[in-house]
Amino acid sequence: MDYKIKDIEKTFDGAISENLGNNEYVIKINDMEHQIKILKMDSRGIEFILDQKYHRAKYLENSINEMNLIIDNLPLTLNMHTRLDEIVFKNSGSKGSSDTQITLKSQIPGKVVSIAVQEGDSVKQGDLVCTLESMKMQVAVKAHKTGFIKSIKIKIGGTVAKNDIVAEIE
Amino acid sequence: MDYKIKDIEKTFDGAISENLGNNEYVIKINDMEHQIKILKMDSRGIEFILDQKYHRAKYLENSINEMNLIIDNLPLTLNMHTRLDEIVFKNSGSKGSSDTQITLKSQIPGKVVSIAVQEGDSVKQGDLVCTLESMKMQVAVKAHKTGFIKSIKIKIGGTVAKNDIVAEIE
Amino acid sequence: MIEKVLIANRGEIALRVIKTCKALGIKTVAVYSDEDYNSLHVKQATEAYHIGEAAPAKSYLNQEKILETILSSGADAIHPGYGFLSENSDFANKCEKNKINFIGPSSASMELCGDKMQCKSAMLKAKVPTVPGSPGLVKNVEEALNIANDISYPVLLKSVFGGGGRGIRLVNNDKELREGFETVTSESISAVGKSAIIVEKFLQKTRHIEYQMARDKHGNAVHIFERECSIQRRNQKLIEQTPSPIVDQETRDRIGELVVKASHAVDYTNLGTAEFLRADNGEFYFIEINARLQVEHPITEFVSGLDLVKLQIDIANGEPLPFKQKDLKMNGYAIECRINAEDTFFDFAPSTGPVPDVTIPSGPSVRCDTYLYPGCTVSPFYDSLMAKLCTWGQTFEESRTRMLNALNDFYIQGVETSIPLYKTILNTEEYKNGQLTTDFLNRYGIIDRLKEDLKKEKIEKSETAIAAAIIYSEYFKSRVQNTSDNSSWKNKLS
Amino acid sequence: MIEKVLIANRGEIALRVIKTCKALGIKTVAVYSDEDYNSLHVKQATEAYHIGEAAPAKSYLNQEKILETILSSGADAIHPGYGFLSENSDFANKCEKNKINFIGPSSASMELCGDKMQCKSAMLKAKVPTVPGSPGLVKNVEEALNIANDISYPVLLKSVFGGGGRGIRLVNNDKELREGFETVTSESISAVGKSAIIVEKFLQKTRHIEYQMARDKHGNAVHIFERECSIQRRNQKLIEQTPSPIVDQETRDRIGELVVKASHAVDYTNLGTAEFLRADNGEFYFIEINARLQVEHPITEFVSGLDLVKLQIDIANGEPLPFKQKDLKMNGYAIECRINAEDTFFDFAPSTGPVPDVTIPSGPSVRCDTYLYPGCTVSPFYDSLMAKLCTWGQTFEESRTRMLNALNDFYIQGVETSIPLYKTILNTEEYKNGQLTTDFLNRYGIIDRLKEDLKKEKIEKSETAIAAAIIYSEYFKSRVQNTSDNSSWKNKLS
Repeated sequence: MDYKIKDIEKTFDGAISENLGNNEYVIKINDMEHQIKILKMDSRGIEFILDQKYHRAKYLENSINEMNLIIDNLPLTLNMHTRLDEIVFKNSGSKGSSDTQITLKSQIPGKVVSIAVQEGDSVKQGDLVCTLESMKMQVAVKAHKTGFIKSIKIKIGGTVAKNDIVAEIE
Repeated sequence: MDYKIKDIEKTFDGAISENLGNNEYVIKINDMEHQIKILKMDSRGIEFILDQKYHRAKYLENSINEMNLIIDNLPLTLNMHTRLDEIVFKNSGSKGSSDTQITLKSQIPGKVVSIAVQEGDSVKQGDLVCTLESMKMQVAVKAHKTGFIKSIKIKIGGTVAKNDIVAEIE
Repeated sequence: MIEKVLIANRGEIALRVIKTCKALGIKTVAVYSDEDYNSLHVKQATEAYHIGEAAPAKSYLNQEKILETILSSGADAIHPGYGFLSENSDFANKCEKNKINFIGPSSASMELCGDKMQCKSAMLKAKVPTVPGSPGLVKNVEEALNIANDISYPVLLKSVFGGGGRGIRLVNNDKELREGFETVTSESISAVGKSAIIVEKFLQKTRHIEYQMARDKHGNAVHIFERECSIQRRNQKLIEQTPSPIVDQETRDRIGELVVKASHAVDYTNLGTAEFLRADNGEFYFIEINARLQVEHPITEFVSGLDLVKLQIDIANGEPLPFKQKDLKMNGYAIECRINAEDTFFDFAPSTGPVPDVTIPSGPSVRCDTYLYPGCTVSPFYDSLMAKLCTWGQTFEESRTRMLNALNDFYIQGVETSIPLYKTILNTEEYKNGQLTTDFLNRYGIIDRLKEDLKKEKIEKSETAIAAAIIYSEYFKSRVQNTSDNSSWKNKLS
Repeated sequence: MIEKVLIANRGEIALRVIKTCKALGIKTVAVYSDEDYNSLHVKQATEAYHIGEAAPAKSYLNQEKILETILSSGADAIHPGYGFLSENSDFANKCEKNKINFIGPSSASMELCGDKMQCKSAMLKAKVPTVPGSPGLVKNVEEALNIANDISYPVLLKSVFGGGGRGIRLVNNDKELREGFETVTSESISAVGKSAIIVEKFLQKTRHIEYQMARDKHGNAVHIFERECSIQRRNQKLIEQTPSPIVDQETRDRIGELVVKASHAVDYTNLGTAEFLRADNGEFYFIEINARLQVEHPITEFVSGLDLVKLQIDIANGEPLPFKQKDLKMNGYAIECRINAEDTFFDFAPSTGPVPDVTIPSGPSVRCDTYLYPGCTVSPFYDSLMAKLCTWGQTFEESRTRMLNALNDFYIQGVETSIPLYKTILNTEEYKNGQLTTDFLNRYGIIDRLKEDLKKEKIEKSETAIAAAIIYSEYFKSRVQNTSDNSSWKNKLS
């Protein structure tokens, strides 16, 4: 995945390259290998030892392509291409479901941040239906097929569980 | 309600005597009135101003008749007669339900600490069926009628929601 | 003897006063506004009384309500802290009338100190040098010209009704003075309907140096050394230190004697501060007396070993000063950084809101006076000072490096702070060499250097940030993906 | 010059060393066991290396692993802290062989200090008084009788292989000595297969007074005043203070000179402590040298203004002491309370487990060195010292009241602590008057007084507790009741 840090020019390419077990991983950043040990992790932050040095990161409000972090005590903004929305899309009913399935389900639990359609609207497969916030990430839920919105089962500010029906598309 | 503090002789009688609104109450302890303002409260503790003096209390593990508190920085154990189990019992189906109702429901959400009966056991109204832990309090769930245990719907360590069926008594 | 003190303040200074009172066995009464229910001063005082709405005028400045609370709580004394009612001579007078021991100077002395013109003439009488200029208001432009030529250009023309940069003009010669006189007059008239102008020598490359003074009710006075407070923004102090890098023992004693004279000249009692401008030629000019405990008193406590709040209470109790000037010895070096909730890059605009997480620095010879705790809120209703971070060292370098460490350890989530600015300042050669002036920030282009430093820090942390982002993305994906999906991330992070 | 230090320790002392290194720009290498992944010393060091399992023998005492880590991390020096390997002369020797700068005395000097018999004879040679008794092992009961009569009864018979109260006997006359000699011999033989007995004068009502000493690699030595550490339990210090209430300047200088002699006698380098027993008649007897930084060093830092860890590093770098004896001036009064995780009422048994919440005291002249943070764990694998709480004051009374306040503010949830005990001790007249002895706790019935104090505190807090319980019960009931049920509580609490 590609990363860019706001205010500095360089871009970074990074990924996990090996799982050593016991919460230890090898990650590769711009072809350099680093060892990382995760001490503690949840959706709000992470504590880890990177190449023998302890760090903590807090995750603030993030969207799919922008991440706001506090690294140790320093706030940073990262831009990245995660393709997370594609993964969500792929899992939202577009895959494995026949074209006759009308329910669009949420693949993540989250809070409804915005709804992009109204009942009666016609949508194409891949169109944005709503945006959910989960673990401080904003994630788009996209139409799993082309049709029109028969009903919307969510409201702004409400929460949805995994597999809850977001809308019906006919 | 009567209270006794471990290691000191005196007993105390205390109750709320007036709600002044805005999170302020008048409480009576041994016939003396005190004004209390609640600043913050949840199941783990409370912060309040009592007669113009700030205090915080933490609630540790409690049972119906024993409460372990940390008042400011001082740990204390209180014994009391809360009759909480009676309230729970009254609300567990014994009241307003016809004798033909077989389901015994939980009136509180909680974790199942122990189960006192087995399927097939005969029970009298008021017999202990199981003990739940909720908000650090242990609460007895008692048979709402006399009969035999047709089925038990809970298991030790599991959680029950309010109105979940605990057992069926026929 | 004072037994119960009402503290008519909030924030860190209320906590500071509570701390000493507790150690002395004196009961404390806190007051609080709607905004401060969950503030630490409410929690730590012996008693706490609600006094009104968030706006200071409706609570911390509400004289009647505060007097009423003193009487109903049974407090026998009041500590005003700084700001709010601390230099309000009307309020001090009301306390006197109600036989409440006001921990500070008498209302008469406070009034005299508050009137800059009267105070200046009292100083001139006592032979304490003030900034050269007209002894009082100038009647006309001719008088202004005479004085300007006497004290030599550049000079400032100031309307006594001005303030905040308005009704003030820098002039370099007779021609500019004639023009400026008219402008200042008309600006002042258009703003407040009247004009009254004074002429003052314009001092360049000045330092702000002040002296802690203490005078008891029996007329004994001492100074407790100087503090250099030259590093400022918009005439507000940011970093203070003691000793000043340019004050040697001879100067300390010489100006200190003037300070004692100044305290006599206004019949000052209790603790106060005499402020001076020090010109580049080494001359000291008295500017004003702050008739209260100063924000920056902890650095004086560090080098004197004194508890200045205790000293205030002792003096208020009528006790004589427990030491003479010669007993006071300066020990080591201390620095204070005022940790403000403000955005350095947005003209120091206040930054307020909830503070979900805080780490307060500590360690040998580190002191942090603060109202912050995890979960607290920085209110927009009150001033932006969140914490006073002070360090001491046997040498200046020791206090400086301790301060840098403490600044690095200080973490305040949720609001912008002046911490990064101070790290940049403390690392400059100019600061290390003691080249301090009141225009330090502009003179040395500090804001630009701060930007560079922050960029450098981001570059240093970039790999760590990328690592954290990678782990987060994988973790997030692992939550989003179907459990039936056998993607590669699963083998990586599970 | 030392540029990177591995700290072969954990807990508060590792943090203490990191703090100074950071200020000096020296990189730090932390080591940690399985038990310490989430410890603060791991988080604050420049680098951190895992060295093994929780048991000290498998990690912090694992010499090979630590040496390996020094070499692989590129550290050029090691700071041993206290405990663990700090007084292990074999390990110090290995460091020397590997050209690693061991921040402490040479292995040879450490070995000499560690051998009590050899150390004692070195002191006798240097005319430093030791506890009267046999100059070495006694050959038989007759020699013991002669010595006992020389130094006069009561005396102690001690097996040099004993320890922890075993192989030691107090005897009051010839008859008891004859009996005791046999018992100690047989106890020792049954325990370790051999016996070697010394005779020592038994001192009553003794105080434990120690001196901080510093000696550089060029043979310059000073003492940095005394610390009185008489308040102990099971021969372990609980509360320390400086100055000692019974040491005047003449005594300080006189014993201080002996300390300097003692440091020369064992060719000591770096910082160490010379421990003395002070008998009720005013005589001081050397007992041993602690060849390391002491737990209680912060109180010496408070009154001397020195950073003792910095001084250790400077000496290790071969620098000469930067001051002479006459330059050292004692300033004020300092107290340390060792905050242990232990149950006072259960024979001081360790109390371990998770600490969900902590409030660490702070304030003017309060210093708290601790590894605690909310969410940390007190491990059963290591010693019970959680924090060193120190206060300073211009007077003893000021340091004492500051300590009481700090103890009141200190909140540690989840484990039993020695905090209540210290509050009781600091409030006794005996402590206030400086009537300190090593048997202070028993002599003055402190545990019973503590029980009374706790009962009093419970009575004071009882109404508050009842109020909290009432609110909780109502809150709980409101959650349990059916929403349709219109009970009275609803109007009360909703």
